[in-house]
Amino acid sequence: MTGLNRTETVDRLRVRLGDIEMKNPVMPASGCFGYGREYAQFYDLSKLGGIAVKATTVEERLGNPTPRVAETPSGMLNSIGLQNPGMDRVINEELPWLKQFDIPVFVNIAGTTVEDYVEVAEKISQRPEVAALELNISCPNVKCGGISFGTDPNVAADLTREVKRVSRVPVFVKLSPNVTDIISIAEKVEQAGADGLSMINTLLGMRIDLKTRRPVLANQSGGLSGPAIKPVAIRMIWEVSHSVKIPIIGMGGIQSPEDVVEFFLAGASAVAIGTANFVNPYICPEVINGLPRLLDKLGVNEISELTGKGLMR
Amino acid sequence: MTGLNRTETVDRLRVRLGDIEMKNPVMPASGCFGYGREYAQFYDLSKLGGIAVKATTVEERLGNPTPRVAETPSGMLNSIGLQNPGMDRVINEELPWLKQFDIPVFVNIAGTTVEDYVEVAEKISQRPEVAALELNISCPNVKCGGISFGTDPNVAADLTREVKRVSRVPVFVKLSPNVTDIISIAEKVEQAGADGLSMINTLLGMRIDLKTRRPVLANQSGGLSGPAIKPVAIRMIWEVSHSVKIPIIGMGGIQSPEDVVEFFLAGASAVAIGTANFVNPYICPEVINGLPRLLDKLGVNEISELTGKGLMR
Amino acid sequence: MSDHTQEKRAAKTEEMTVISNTPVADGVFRMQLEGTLAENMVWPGQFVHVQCGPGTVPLLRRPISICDVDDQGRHFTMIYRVEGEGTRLLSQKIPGDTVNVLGPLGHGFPIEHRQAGEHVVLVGGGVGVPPLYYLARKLVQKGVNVTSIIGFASEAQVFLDKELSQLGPVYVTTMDGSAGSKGLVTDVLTSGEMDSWDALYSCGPLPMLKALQQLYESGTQEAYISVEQRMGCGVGACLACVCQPSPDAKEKTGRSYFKICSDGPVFDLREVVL
Amino acid sequence: MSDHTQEKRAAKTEEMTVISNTPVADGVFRMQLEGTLAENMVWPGQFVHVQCGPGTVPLLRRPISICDVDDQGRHFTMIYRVEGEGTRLLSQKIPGDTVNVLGPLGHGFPIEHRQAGEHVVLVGGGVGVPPLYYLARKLVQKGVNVTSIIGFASEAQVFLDKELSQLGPVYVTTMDGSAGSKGLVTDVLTSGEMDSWDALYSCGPLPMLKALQQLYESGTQEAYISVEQRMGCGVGACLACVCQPSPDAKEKTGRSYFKICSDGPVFDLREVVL
Ligand SMILES: Cc1cc2nc3c(=O)[nH]c(=O)nc-3n(C[C@H](O)[C@H](O)[C@H](O)COP(=O)(O)OP(=O)(O)OC[C@H]3O[C@@H](n4cnc5c(N)ncnc54)[C@H](O)[C@@H]3O)c2cc1C
Ligand SMILES: Cc1cc2nc3c(=O)[nH]c(=O)nc-3n(C[C@H](O)[C@H](O)[C@H](O)COP(=O)(O)OP(=O)(O)OC[C@H]3O[C@@H](n4cnc5c(N)ncnc54)[C@H](O)[C@@H]3O)c2cc1C
Ligand SMILES: Cc1cc2nc3c(=O)[nH]c(=O)nc-3n(C[C@H](O)[C@H](O)[C@H](O)COP(=O)(O)O)c2cc1C
Ligand SMILES: Cc1cc2nc3c(=O)[nH]c(=O)nc-3n(C[C@H](O)[C@H](O)[C@H](O)COP(=O)(O)O)c2cc1C
Ligand code: FES
Ligand code: FES
Repeated sequence: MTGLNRTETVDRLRVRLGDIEMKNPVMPASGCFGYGREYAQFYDLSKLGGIAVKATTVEERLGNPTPRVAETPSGMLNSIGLQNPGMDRVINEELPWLKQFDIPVFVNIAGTTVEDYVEVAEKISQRPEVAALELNISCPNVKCGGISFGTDPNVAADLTREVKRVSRVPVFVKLSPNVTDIISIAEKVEQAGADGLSMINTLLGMRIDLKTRRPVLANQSGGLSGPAIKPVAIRMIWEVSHSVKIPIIGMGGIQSPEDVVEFFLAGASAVAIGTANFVNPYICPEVINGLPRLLDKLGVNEISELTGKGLMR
Repeated sequence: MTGLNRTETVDRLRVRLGDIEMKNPVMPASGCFGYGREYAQFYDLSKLGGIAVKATTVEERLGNPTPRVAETPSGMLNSIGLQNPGMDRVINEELPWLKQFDIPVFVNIAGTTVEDYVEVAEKISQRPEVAALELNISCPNVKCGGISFGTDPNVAADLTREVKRVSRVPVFVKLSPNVTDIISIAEKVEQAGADGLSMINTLLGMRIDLKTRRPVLANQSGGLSGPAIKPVAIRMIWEVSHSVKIPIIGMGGIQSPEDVVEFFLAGASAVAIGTANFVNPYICPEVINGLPRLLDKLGVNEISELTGKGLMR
Repeated sequence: MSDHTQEKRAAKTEEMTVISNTPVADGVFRMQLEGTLAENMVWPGQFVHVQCGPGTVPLLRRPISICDVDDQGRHFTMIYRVEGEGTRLLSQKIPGDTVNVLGPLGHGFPIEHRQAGEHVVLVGGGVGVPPLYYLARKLVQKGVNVTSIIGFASEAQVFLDKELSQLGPVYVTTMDGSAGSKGLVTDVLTSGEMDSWDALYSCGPLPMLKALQQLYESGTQEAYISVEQRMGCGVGACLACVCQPSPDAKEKTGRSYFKICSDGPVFDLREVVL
Repeated sequence: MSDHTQEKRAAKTEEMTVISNTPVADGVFRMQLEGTLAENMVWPGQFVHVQCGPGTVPLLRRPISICDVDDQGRHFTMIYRVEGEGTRLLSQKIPGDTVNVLGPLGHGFPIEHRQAGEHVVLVGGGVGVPPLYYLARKLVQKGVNVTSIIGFASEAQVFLDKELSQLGPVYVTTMDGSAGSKGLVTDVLTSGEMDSWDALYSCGPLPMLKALQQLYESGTQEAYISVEQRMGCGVGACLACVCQPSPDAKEKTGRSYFKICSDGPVFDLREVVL
């Protein structure tokens, strides 16, 4: 390839999420890539369009008991919980290391009270390495009887507003799919100032072992991810993208360049790949490398042209 | 096998759904088996534990435009709509034919207003061939802006109450999984007099064709069924069975005797098989025939012992 | 949905054994499968519903037409184009592998009323050509004269032309003129070079069937078309594959819809709205 | 998580070719795989993460221990029991098929500090025995004397006993006494018939590891165990496979958890809470 062609290839994949520029639309999804160190042994992380790191909380969390994963048809369940070393260690040990790759870092933040979220958001968003916060609203809200922040439009909007107030970087709200009406949650969150949306988080699922008669996961139920949930993600992104103006990072079962384009047509402006990293540690660069050829096949010059270009029937 | 053994085998699979006796726990799911005629060419339908027939409405319905099905990883989408010949022809042409098999017939009923449902329920439930009604509450409620009856606990409960008022047979309410809180819907519906629950109906999903850039389904989105949704079904049945006392017919991706037992442990008292009929027209009798051996392996005498015997971890 | 009665033998499932599976054109494969099911495949125009992989991906079966059956009814042939995941998996099968087949399904081409000496035109496009081959063989066995008009995108896609030419005259058309005459199958029909015919049987892509309808709908010549639609069950139970009857057919049959898998795939040309 | 440094070569993925795949005991298979990855498998006790099928069912890889590597580093062996869908699919592979392997992964048994003439006991149970074979070979190469104690359910499940006996004395135990002595591997350890040893290395089911911990935790003898847990990524990114450090280890390492896939699977016996 000549230098000229190479530049063109790079440009074709460039996307913008509001003020955030990404040289390609593919990043690993939160919780599926640690803080990047493990996958750095397989390839140069600067190839990525961005990186979403594991949910970060005020204090260290040890997560749920094991077993924490189970296999389902074309999917997996996880009940990792919010295990992470706490924001101070993330700030001191992980973020500086990530700086070398010069890619936008999305820090997924979590908590059990609004105050928790605000504290993490304030502190993390001051770090120069951080491009955006990803607000994980699927967490149980201890002040509301443990019901997830993400299931009530007003609760989700209030949380968004408070976090926006303190954040120095754009805030993407990561929506839970386990809701009756994702559109109204998205709309409220947009009104509350969210700069973008990430969707979808995992569906709630469960498996029971026939021999022990107990749930396979020690936590009983867990989050369903992987190709099995892709049609649900596509439907929700399609619906939401027709109702909000803020950009959407799409995720849920992506494992090929074709999947990426399907998410773009549904309304995504960038994508995240989760579970597929476990199947193929090279999946992110492979998908990125495969995109230009697919765009050629589809007669499309720049991938950003495809966002929301799915047509009604 | 001696006659004696055969009798024992039959008894081992017997289940009760309230007053309804089934000689085994397996029936085809509504919409996946027509009114039985097509599958009668493959085997004797009297082998089934029961049969759930396609949604029936007051008038004939022609359903949605085609294409109506799409493939997804370990699942499928359908947007058949409520196509059916209307209650009068069901009563005159289909139910009398089903009588010969002497198995409980569950008539799935649907409508767009409470009055619709009541009219179908009243008329259908008078037929001696009908063992129970299965109330499909996933339909859009035209009087409430098209939002499905199944997404609001009170709307679902009101509908249940009205249908119960006129029905001469037990009423099973078929719950939609596309809700934030399925427990409260189940509880309300139980309080409103439901004799049982069927769960789960399909998850809402979508696929987009990369070439045409349009949804694969003419109706844009459709219902996701098949193995992909099994973990969601197990989770919901587990949750609901810990909150209600009425029996549950479990469904969602069942394709083996092992799946049946998993649904029982989660809380089901019988099961329905949908999508798997399309893959293997003999799936229902094959699963039924495979159950005794599995029970042996698990050291269980009667399958009914397993309902709700999943243990907490 | 034709009035003509025809022998329709029982459908069942069978793990059939692959005898051969070889490319016959660009991206198009011919697979021969052995098993007892073949002896039930007596009616040309029927199809089989094929499980392409062992697990749940792909989940659904794929409908493929019966292209030929040997005279002893021991094996049958299907010809398929690699479109997506299902047909891709099929193309990887090697002799000795098994494929789970459900069939024979549907109503085929009505031919029991055909008389020796009649002239029949078969009009096929792309992977719509395969069922016409078995049809041609059956017609020739009855002493019917058969002319085939088969269209493809370009030369690399052409197949079954030689086999059909052993049964009667064959006109090949390609979109780019790289083989046969340039143009569409309907160009041949309207060119005037065709002898007059007693009946037309067709299978091919929707635009081709629509063009045929436009040509002949208002006339009275006997004509049948085989229609495609995405399918679920393939046996008439799920209502995935419905199509609309023409006003006439609606009145005549009292039917508000047809199921392509079980009422079709073959319909009278004037019977369905495409 | 041992203090000992050991050569750990890079992990990557490779489509490796099946050289052989044959049963070695009831429901247990030995598979030999060829590819360049083998030359990185220099540390006994590491594992590979194996894709068992081509599609998305099963979705996740399966962790399997490295049982042996040929001296040229051209192929390696794994021995696995058919448990569920993944291992069932593996068992159907035939020579010439490929298997996508990710590895070598994890921290193996620390042996670089072992001295010639030392006496080491290897304690294995069921499909925990395989990694001990490669370990035994490496130890014997260093001049270390190796005694193996391996336990199985019954005679039909016994494997690797002959291979291990070429490297040193082997005690076989079975639960039902159908082969070797009746009882558990720990019975042999506590029977008094064992010579004194300098270190113990073990891999096997959780109850076995727990019994070993109970026997030796309070002592000072060098002992290592290889621990199993359900895994996601296998490389330390997803936190599926965590286990808790013992209070001592927590203090010493400052770690609040270990990842079995990347900190282990081999740990100091006194380092983890089982
Ligand atoms: C009655 C009938 C007979 C057919 N006979 C032949 C034949 O002889 N040779 C041949 O090559 N093709 C034939 N087809 C088309 C063939 O069924 C599709 O090409 C095939 O299903 C594509 O599957 P896939 O997994 O490769 O593609 P994908 O696009 O991945 O399939 C996705 C889904 O769409 C369905 N689908 C895609 N295209 C079609 C289509 N054109 N018609 C129906 N369903 C479709 C598939 O069955 C599957 O459910 C026939 C179709 C019908 C309805
Ligand atoms: C480090 C390590 C090394 C291992 N080495 C061997 C070996 O050399 N030989 C051997 O036979 N087995 C070994 N195992 C166990 C082996 O991984 C499981 O038997 C296998 O994953 C079962 O997969 P399945 O699809 O057949 O069973 P299923 O029960 O269908 O698997 C379902 C899911 O559970 C996981 N799982 C089930 N059992 C286990 C288990 N015991 N440990 C971890 N995950 C499990 C699977 O990986 C899969 O994700 C090892 C496990 C670990 C963690
Ligand atoms: C093991 C695992 C851990 C995850 N942890 C988080 C998390 O900490 N925060 C979060 O917002 N999402 C988390 N997710 C959800 C993913 O980021 C993603 O939304 C989801 O898995 C769907 O994408 P996929 O199908 O590509 O995996 C996790 C998913 C998995 C499988
Ligand atoms: C083609 C199709 C048609 C269906 N039609 C109906 C229907 O009319 N009424 C209803 O309550 N459920 C209907 N369902 C849902 C099924 O009864 C069942 O709840 C669902 O498919 C989950 O089971 P499965 O995964 O075994 O298919 C339909 C499902 C399919 C696939
Ligand atoms: S495919 Fe099911 S009715 Fe035709
Ligand atoms: S399996 Fe992912 S961290 Fe160990």
